[in-house]
Formats: sequence, structure tokens, C-alpha cells
Amino acid sequence: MAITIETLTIAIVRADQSMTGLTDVLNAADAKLGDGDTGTMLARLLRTFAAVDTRAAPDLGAAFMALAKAGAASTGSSLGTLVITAMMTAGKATMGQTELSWDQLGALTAAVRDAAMTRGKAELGAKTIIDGLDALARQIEGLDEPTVIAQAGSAAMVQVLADFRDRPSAVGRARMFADKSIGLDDPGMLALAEIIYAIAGERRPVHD
Amino acid sequence: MAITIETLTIAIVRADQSMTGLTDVLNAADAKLGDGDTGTMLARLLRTFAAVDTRAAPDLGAAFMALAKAGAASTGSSLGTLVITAMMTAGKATMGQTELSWDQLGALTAAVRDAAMTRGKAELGAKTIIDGLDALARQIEGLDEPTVIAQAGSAAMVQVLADFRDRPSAVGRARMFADKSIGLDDPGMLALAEIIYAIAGERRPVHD
Amino acid sequence: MKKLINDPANYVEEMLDGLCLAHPGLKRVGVDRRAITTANPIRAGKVGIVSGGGSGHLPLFTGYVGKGLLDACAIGNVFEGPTINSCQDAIEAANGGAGVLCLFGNYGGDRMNFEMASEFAAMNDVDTRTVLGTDDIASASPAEADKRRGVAGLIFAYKAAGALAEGGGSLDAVEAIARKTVERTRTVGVALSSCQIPGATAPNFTIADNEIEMGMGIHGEPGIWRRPIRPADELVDEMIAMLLAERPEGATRVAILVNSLGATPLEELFILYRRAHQQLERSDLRVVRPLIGPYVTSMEMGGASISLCFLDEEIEELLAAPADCPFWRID
Amino acid sequence: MKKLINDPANYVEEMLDGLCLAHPGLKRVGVDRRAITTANPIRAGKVGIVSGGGSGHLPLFTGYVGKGLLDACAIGNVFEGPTINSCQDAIEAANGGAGVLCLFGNYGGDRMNFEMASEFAAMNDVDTRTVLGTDDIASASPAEADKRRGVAGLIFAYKAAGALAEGGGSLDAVEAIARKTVERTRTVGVALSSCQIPGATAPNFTIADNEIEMGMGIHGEPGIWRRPIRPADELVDEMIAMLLAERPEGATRVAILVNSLGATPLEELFILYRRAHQQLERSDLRVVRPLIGPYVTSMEMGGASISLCFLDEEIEELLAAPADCPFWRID
Ligand SMILES: Nc1ncnc2c1ncn2[C@@H]1O[C@H](COP(=O)(O)OP(=O)(O)O)[C@@H](O)[C@H]1O
Ligand SMILES: Nc1ncnc2c1ncn2[C@@H]1O[C@H](COP(=O)(O)OP(=O)(O)O)[C@@H](O)[C@H]1O
Ligand SMILES: [Mg+2]
Ligand SMILES: [Mg+2]
Ligand SMILES: [Mg+2]
Ligand SMILES: [Mg+2]
Repeated sequence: MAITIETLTIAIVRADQSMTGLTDVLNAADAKLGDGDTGTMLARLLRTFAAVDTRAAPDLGAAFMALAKAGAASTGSSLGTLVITAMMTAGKATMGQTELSWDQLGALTAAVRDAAMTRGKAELGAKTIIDGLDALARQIEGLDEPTVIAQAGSAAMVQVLADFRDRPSAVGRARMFADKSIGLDDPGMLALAEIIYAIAGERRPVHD
Repeated sequence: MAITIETLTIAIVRADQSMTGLTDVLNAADAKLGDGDTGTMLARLLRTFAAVDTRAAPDLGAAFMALAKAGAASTGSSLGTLVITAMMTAGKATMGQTELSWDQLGALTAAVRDAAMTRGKAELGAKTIIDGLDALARQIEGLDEPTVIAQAGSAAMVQVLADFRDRPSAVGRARMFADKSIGLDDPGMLALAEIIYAIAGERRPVHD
Repeated sequence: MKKLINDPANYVEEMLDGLCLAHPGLKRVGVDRRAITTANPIRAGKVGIVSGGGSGHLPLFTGYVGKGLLDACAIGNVFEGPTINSCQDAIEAANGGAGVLCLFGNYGGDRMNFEMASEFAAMNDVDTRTVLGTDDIASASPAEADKRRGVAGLIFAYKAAGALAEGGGSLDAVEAIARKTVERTRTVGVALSSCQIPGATAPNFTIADNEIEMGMGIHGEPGIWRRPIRPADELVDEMIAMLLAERPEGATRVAILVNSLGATPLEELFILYRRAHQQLERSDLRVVRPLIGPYVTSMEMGGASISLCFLDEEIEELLAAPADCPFWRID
Repeated sequence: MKKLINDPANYVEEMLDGLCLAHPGLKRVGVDRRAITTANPIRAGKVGIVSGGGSGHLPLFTGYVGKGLLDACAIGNVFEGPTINSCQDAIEAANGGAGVLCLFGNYGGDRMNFEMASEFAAMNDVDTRTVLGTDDIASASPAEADKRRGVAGLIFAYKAAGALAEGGGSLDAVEAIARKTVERTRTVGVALSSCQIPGATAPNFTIADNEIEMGMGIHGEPGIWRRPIRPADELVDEMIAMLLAERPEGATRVAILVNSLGATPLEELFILYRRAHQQLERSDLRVVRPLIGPYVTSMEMGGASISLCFLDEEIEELLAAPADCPFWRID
């Protein structure tokens, strides 16, 4: 068994559905130091993804590219643009493939992380979604069992949020308020975590 | 003993002082159907009156005219303009006199009422300050004892407010909402009543 | 309610000083400096146009002093009419020897003070006329249209009368066009939240978090109904229907003002305008010269009004004529 | 928070439709019609100027498309950068063959999308340059001035760059003047009350009834301090002192923008301006071309910002050049 368009489609449905309860939470997290739109933006972006007929795509790469294209027409926010960059990266990496073996997911996540770093001109350790991607990539590296990956991914998210919570932000709007950001979750990292929990089918840990 | 500049000066000091507790009450009464400025305007107008050196005037008429002039420079609101009209009327009526006997106060009030009716193009019974002046004029007509006049004036105010409370307004902003005005005191009439209580040294009856 | 002000007693003074500093084409005149007029004196032989009213409605009233609009303006305290002195000062500043039209909203204090000032002006042989803005359809029935309050639609009469006076119209003609423009202008407003008079301890009114009031006046005078908020399009449809209920016979073209009462942002005004435009075109009315923005406000009041001026050839031409004041310019 | 809107999902679409209906000099272009450009195409050989950003700041950004200002503008959802497509569409609309300057506020999403769009433009042989608005002095120290957010002062750069491009300036020259104007422009804002993103269930921030926040960003980003409200003059003094702390050497003349964040009325802006003018003159700065009004807003946010553009001869001349867009006109 490997990652197919079906796997991707289900993941997107789950991510989309999770936003019902998450929109306000993420808006509130972003409002603390930013402009309060992370939840609204992500809800719209995931709804846009869910509306894409990924199953009609000839291969995984095309499916990811279709998502990237639809997303690019939907938002230009920082996080949204990084998500779209992620889709493009995954699309290029899987172009022509109908399957991706589970043990390649870690490497794909690492590639996404690197592309997001380039696009966002952000370093590791700046307390952004990129640190979340980094933790995820390292934690699932080499794993090949979907359920194990799901558990490891969720655990990585719990851990990375905890690791960074008391560190200052160094990128994005929150950078301006590095001190104030101590004790707060980065909205992008929190969003990644919540979506991973939803996709993995894990119960959402209580974050605060 | 008669009404002198000193009597007028004391009355103005009392009226001015009464506004501390009345500004909000009168604003609120006006805000129900109008623009909510009766208290603010009257407080400023009476403060302006209090600042006039009435004692320096050669006679009562001149003192009233000095008040009218100062007032005319202070506001152009409906009620303010009627008050200024009242001062001009009293000024003309007492021109050259240093005293006015108490039994003439009723007639002077009636003259003020008539001048305000002309200026405001308002009828009796329209539920305005003019009905208050009318009740006052009629009630103190012929009385010549200051304490008796004070009591009669206050009683007249309690009565006229009660008489009109459940009638509709027919003039001013409240006219537009004649039905809504039922049950409400007219702010101008209420202001007159409160000022009469203050000048008469009567305890202010609880109106609502 | 928070305000960026100093002592409330100085609110109007400081505001007028700032206004004239920012717009050197305006200057304060008169004993109390409570009349605003143009830096250049009025052209001899031109009919003068004067307005006035309480403070708290910027750009109204003082902001419309300028070429092809008002020659002078008397300005009172917040929500209080101008004093008789200020009215006299404004009339004097606008006197170019050809008479002065007093054009202001239908409110008791304003009326009494302009009336007294006009009596004084008559003693000085200045011929004055009075036309009252009465565009607020929510404030009285069509049968009592002359008793209606004057609100945002007054600026159409400023513009038409101002253009005619600028072009050399006689006092009779300027009075007539002002009257006709008022008669063909209707406004209705919807309020979302209150303003507060500087120095007062409470807002002018309170309204629930989910409620709006249709027909409320620009000082917070009660309207027609208070109900839960509805989609903008539904509200616009209702407002347009109310305005068109008194459509003058033969009117096929209309000027529109979608006005913010203060706190309502431009974004929302454009959403309202979009629908209003659709509905008017559906009613076979051609929309010309739309004005969208804060033209007549109530300080920080939330809400918007829609004004329609039903055009005829004469009014349309005058609305299109050049004009120049700090808040409205047409070349 | 009440809004006069329909489905929040249609907020931007309906707003843009209304804007273009009201101002026929503007038109929507591009696949998503999320670029605004002038009804007349750009003059061949003229350097194009493009801006862009999230919705919710009218008149910014789209309201400044017009002669002598922006040629096109990409517009995103409320507080979200424009999409890469919209940025491409705007650049395309502003391409007159002489290159395009992308001039927008320093925000991550806007930057990434304009960057990608510029890469695409390069593939089509369109030369682009980027200058970021970074005028908000409260958002980073002088040492990190290039990391500051872009807020209301951006419009001075629009004006200067727009005038130079209109007059035939080269892409290099237009880029340079935009950069210089940004470098000489500083803004600080004070917020009184929050806005709310359409469709969100809560305001972007909460602030006590007696509190204000100095230095808050136009999306409600935290400022420098939050304290009880004080008299306007004291606040202006503090703001002017902050702005003058970074006064460029030799600057003797200054353009000023006293801007409403949305709900703060004109009256209060003039009270603020009066004091700002006094304090600047006391600091031997001559105030020229004051702009007072809602120029860059955050929907219904309460508060105001003061921007200073420290002039040199070149900038002053360009600010005075003719310009014409729906919300700013100079002849
Ligand atoms: N330059 C960047 N590099 C990496 N991540 C970023 C960058 N900018 C923003 N982010 C991420 O995006 C999140 C904010 O997302 P969002 O609210 O949608 O963006 P915006 O700031 O444009 O409103 C941040 O919490 C952070 O995780
Ligand atoms: N035309 C009028 N004739 C008589 N009294 C009037 C008239 N207009 C207003 N009033 C009185 O003035 C009061 C309102 O005063 P105020 O709030 O100061 O005036 P405004 O309506 O100008 O704000 C009313 O309650 C009424 O008693
Ligand atoms: Mg955000
Ligand atoms: Mg009143
Ligand atoms: Mg009043
Ligand atoms: Mg954003």
C-alpha cells in the first residue's frame, strides 16, 4: 500500500472538515500579534482544495499541481502562499507518479520545508510553520507504516509546539513583537499541528 | 421688598449650580426623541449667565439684556434661543427699573411665554417649555409673597409635568414621534421645572 | 466612548482652527469667529449663499464653503444651531450686494436664529431668502413633507444653488432652484451605532449588538423601526423602495449620494452603492454623478444614508458645473 | 460588530464592483478580476507603477489608481496579500514597455506574491523593480528600519513616483524616487477600537473603554504601549516627538498626513492636525500640503495616524504635480 491520489483526497477532506472548529481558534491565535486572519484564510483555502477534483488528475503530481493552482487563485497571505509553495513542490516531486511509497513521505516533507524556507526567506528556529515542517520531516523520516507515521506526526507536532512556545518569533508579523510572542503558539505552526491531528485521525490535544 | 438685580443674580447662581446634577438627566431626556444636548447646552448657557456681572448693570432691564447678549453668543439651540428670547423680553419690560414688585412676576412670565410662542411658532398645548411657562404664569398670577410664589411655582411645575406626561408632543424634534413622546417628559419643560425647584430652594421631586 | 480630543469646551474652536489651517481657502470671521467664509471676499453682484448648523457633521456644513457652493457658513456647538451673531456674520460675509440665500436644514434652533439674523440683515438693506432642507423622508409623511428634517441630501441644493449663483443667477432664481432641488431630493438613513456629544457622559442612544434602526436622524432622532440587522442588499432594497415611493412624475435620471454617518467604512458604502445602482436601473432610472463617501456625518455614528436627487435638465446641468471646496470638487 | 454587508464571501467582489461602478475611470481586469487599472490603457513608453495588498484599507490601495499615481493595483481578500495571479495581472496592466515598479507595503504575503509575479514578468521580458513601504516607526527600531511595516505614509511614495513616471522618468529614476520618498517618510498610529474581518466571529482585538494603544498597526498588530486615553494634544506631542526623533539631516519642510483609521471623525483629525502643525512649526519645520482625512483605513477601526514626509526639492515638486484618482486630486 502506498500514498495515492485517494490518500491525498481523503487528507484534504479531513483537513477541510477540521476547520469548522478551528477557524476561530486560529484567527484568535493570529490576532494576538498579527492581523487575525489565519483561520479565515485557511478555511477558505482548504475549502478551495476540497472543491478541486483531485481524483480526476492523471497522477499525484498533477493532483498536487491542481491544488497549487486553485490555491494560488484563492489567497496571497503569507501562510497561504507557503501552503501553495508546498503543493507546487510536492507536485514537482511526484510528477508522473501515481503512487508514492510511505517511506518517501519524510523526504517529501523535507523538500517542502526547504522550498518554504526559500520562498519565505526564513531560517529554521524562527518559530514559524517551517519549524513544524522540519519537526515533522525528521520525525517520520524512514517510517513506512501509515498508522505509525500518523502517530509519529502527531507526536512531533505536540513536541514542536511545546519546544517553541516559550521562544521568541523571528519572522513574519510576530517578529516585531519577539518578546510578546513568548508563551504564544505561532499561528502557522499551530495550524499545521491541528491539520496533522485531523488528517492523522488523532484526538486533538488541548493546547492551552 | 421687591425683585432686584440681587434677586436675579441669586436666581442665576442657583440655576447654574443645579446643573451639576442635571446635565446628564436633561441630556438623557432629550436623547429619547431628540439630539441629546439639552443638558450640555443648558449647563453652558447657565455658566455663561453666571459669568455675567449682572450686579454692575444700572437697572434690571440692563441686567436682563446683558444676560440675553451673553446667551446669544453662547448657543443657537431651540431651547437656548427661547431662553435668550425670554431674557430680551424681560429686559425690555424692566428697562430703566431697579425693582420689580413680586406681584408683577406673573405678568412678566406671561409676557415671556407670549414672546417664546412667537419666536418658536408654537401653540399652547404642544408640550414644550411654553406650557411650563404658561402654567407658571397662571399659578403665580397676583401672588406677592416670595415664599408663596416659590411654593406655587414649584407646585405648578409638578402639576404641568404630570398633566402633559401622557400627551403627545406637537413641536420640535419630538413632534416627529408624537406617539413615542407619550409617557415622556418634554426636556424643555423638565428643564424649566428643575430650574424653578432650584431657584425656589424646593427639594426636587422625584419625577420618575 | 473614546475621542481624540482635548477639553470638550474647546472642541469646536480647535476643530475650526485645524480646518482653516489645513484649508487656507477658508477663514473664520465674525466676533466669535464662528462663521466660515472664503479667503477671497465674495464677488460684487453675486448672490450669496449661506448655510449653517451645529457642529459634528463634517464635511457638512463648513466644508462646503467654496467656489460654486456656499459663500459662508455659520457654525454652532455640537448639535446646536449657530448663534444669531454667527448667522449675522455669515450673512454679512456672503453679502455681495445682490442678496443672500439662507439654505439650511429644518431644525428649530437654526430656523429661529437665521430668522432673527435675517431681520437684522433687512435693517441693513440686505435682501435674504430662506430655503430649508427637508429631505429626510423618515421624519414625516409626504403630506407633511415641509416638516421633515434636513439631512445629507442638502448638499445637492448647495450644489445647484451654488452653481446658479456663480453663473450670475438672481436671488429669485437662486432661491427657486434651491427650493426645487430640495423638493426633488429624498434621503433615508440606517443607523448601527451611536455617537456621543463631546463632554457628555453617555452615548446619544444605545442599540443592541445585532440591531439597526431604519430612518434614524443624523442626531440620533428615532427612526421608523428597529430590528435585527439584515443583509445589505435587503436593506438597500427597502431604502430604495421608500425613496422611490415619492418619485416625482417624469423623473428618469437621478443623482445619488451613498453617505457614511461616520464609522461605516467606504468598503460597505460601495457594497450598498452596487445594489442601489442595480435597483435604480431596474426602475428605469439612470444614475448619474454618484457620490460615495462621508459627506454628512454624525461624528462616530455607525450607519449610512442614501439620498436621491431626481434630476431635471436644469438641476443636472447645475450639478455638473464646476465647483471647488475642500471636500467636493468638479471641474 | 455590525456591518452593512451581504455574504462575507462576496465582500471584496461586491466592494470592487461598487467601486468601479461609482468610478468609471477604474476597471477590474485579470482572470479573477482582482486587479484594478485605469479605464484607459497605460501610455506606451511610460514606466508603470503597481501596488497591491489586502482589502479593508480603502481608499488604499485601489483608490489610488489614476493619472500621476498608480497604473494598476492587485487586491487580495481582507488583510490577505493579493494572489500571484492578481499581481501578474496588475503588472501586465501597468506594462507600457518601459518597466514596472512594484510599490507596496512590507508584508510577507504581498512580498512573496509580487516576487513570484515578478519572476513570471521577467520571463516575459518585463523589467520590474520592487520598493517596499516601511514607514511605521513603531514596528521596528531605526537600525532595522527596512523591516518596518508599511502603513499610511505609502501614499507619499505613490505620489512622488507616480508624478515622475507620468513626466517620463526612467524605471531607474522612478525606483530611486520611490525609495527616497519611503526613506524620508515616517508614520505612527494610535488605535482606539478594533475592526473585525467580515465573517469572523470576534473583533481583531479588544481594548478597554478608557484605553488606547500607541503604535498599533493597520491590521491591529500590537503597538508600543497601551494606556488610559489622554488629551489629544499630549498624544500628538508624543507622536510628533517620535516622528522627529528620526528627522533626516537638513530637512526643513514636511508634508503631513493626518489619517483616520476608519471610525475616527474628521472633527478629531482637525483637532490633531491643529496641534501637529503647531509643534512642527515650533521645530522649525514648514508644513506644506497637509492631507487630513481617511486615506488609509482598517475598515471600522477607531484611531488615527500621523505621517510625515520630510521633503527635499525633488519630492516637494513631485508631490505638487497634477494627479487624479477617485480619492486624491491635485491640478
Ligand atoms: N516569511 C515567513 N516564513 C515562514 N513562515 C511564515 C512567514 N511569514 C508568515 N509565516 C507563517 O504564516 C503564519 C501567518 O499566517 P497568516 O496569518 O495567514 O499570514 P499573514 O501574516 O499574511 O496574515 C505565521 O504564523 C507563520 O507560521
Ligand atoms: N419651536 C419651539 N417652540 C417651543 N419650544 C420649543 C421649540 N423647539 C424646541 N422647544 C423646546 O426646546 C426643547 C429642546 O431643547 P434643545 O435640546 O436645547 O433644542 P434642540 O432641539 O435644538 O437640540 C424642547 O423640549 C422644547 O421644550
Ligand atoms: Mg494573518
Ligand atoms: Mg436637543
Ligand atoms: Mg440640538
Ligand atoms: Mg493577513
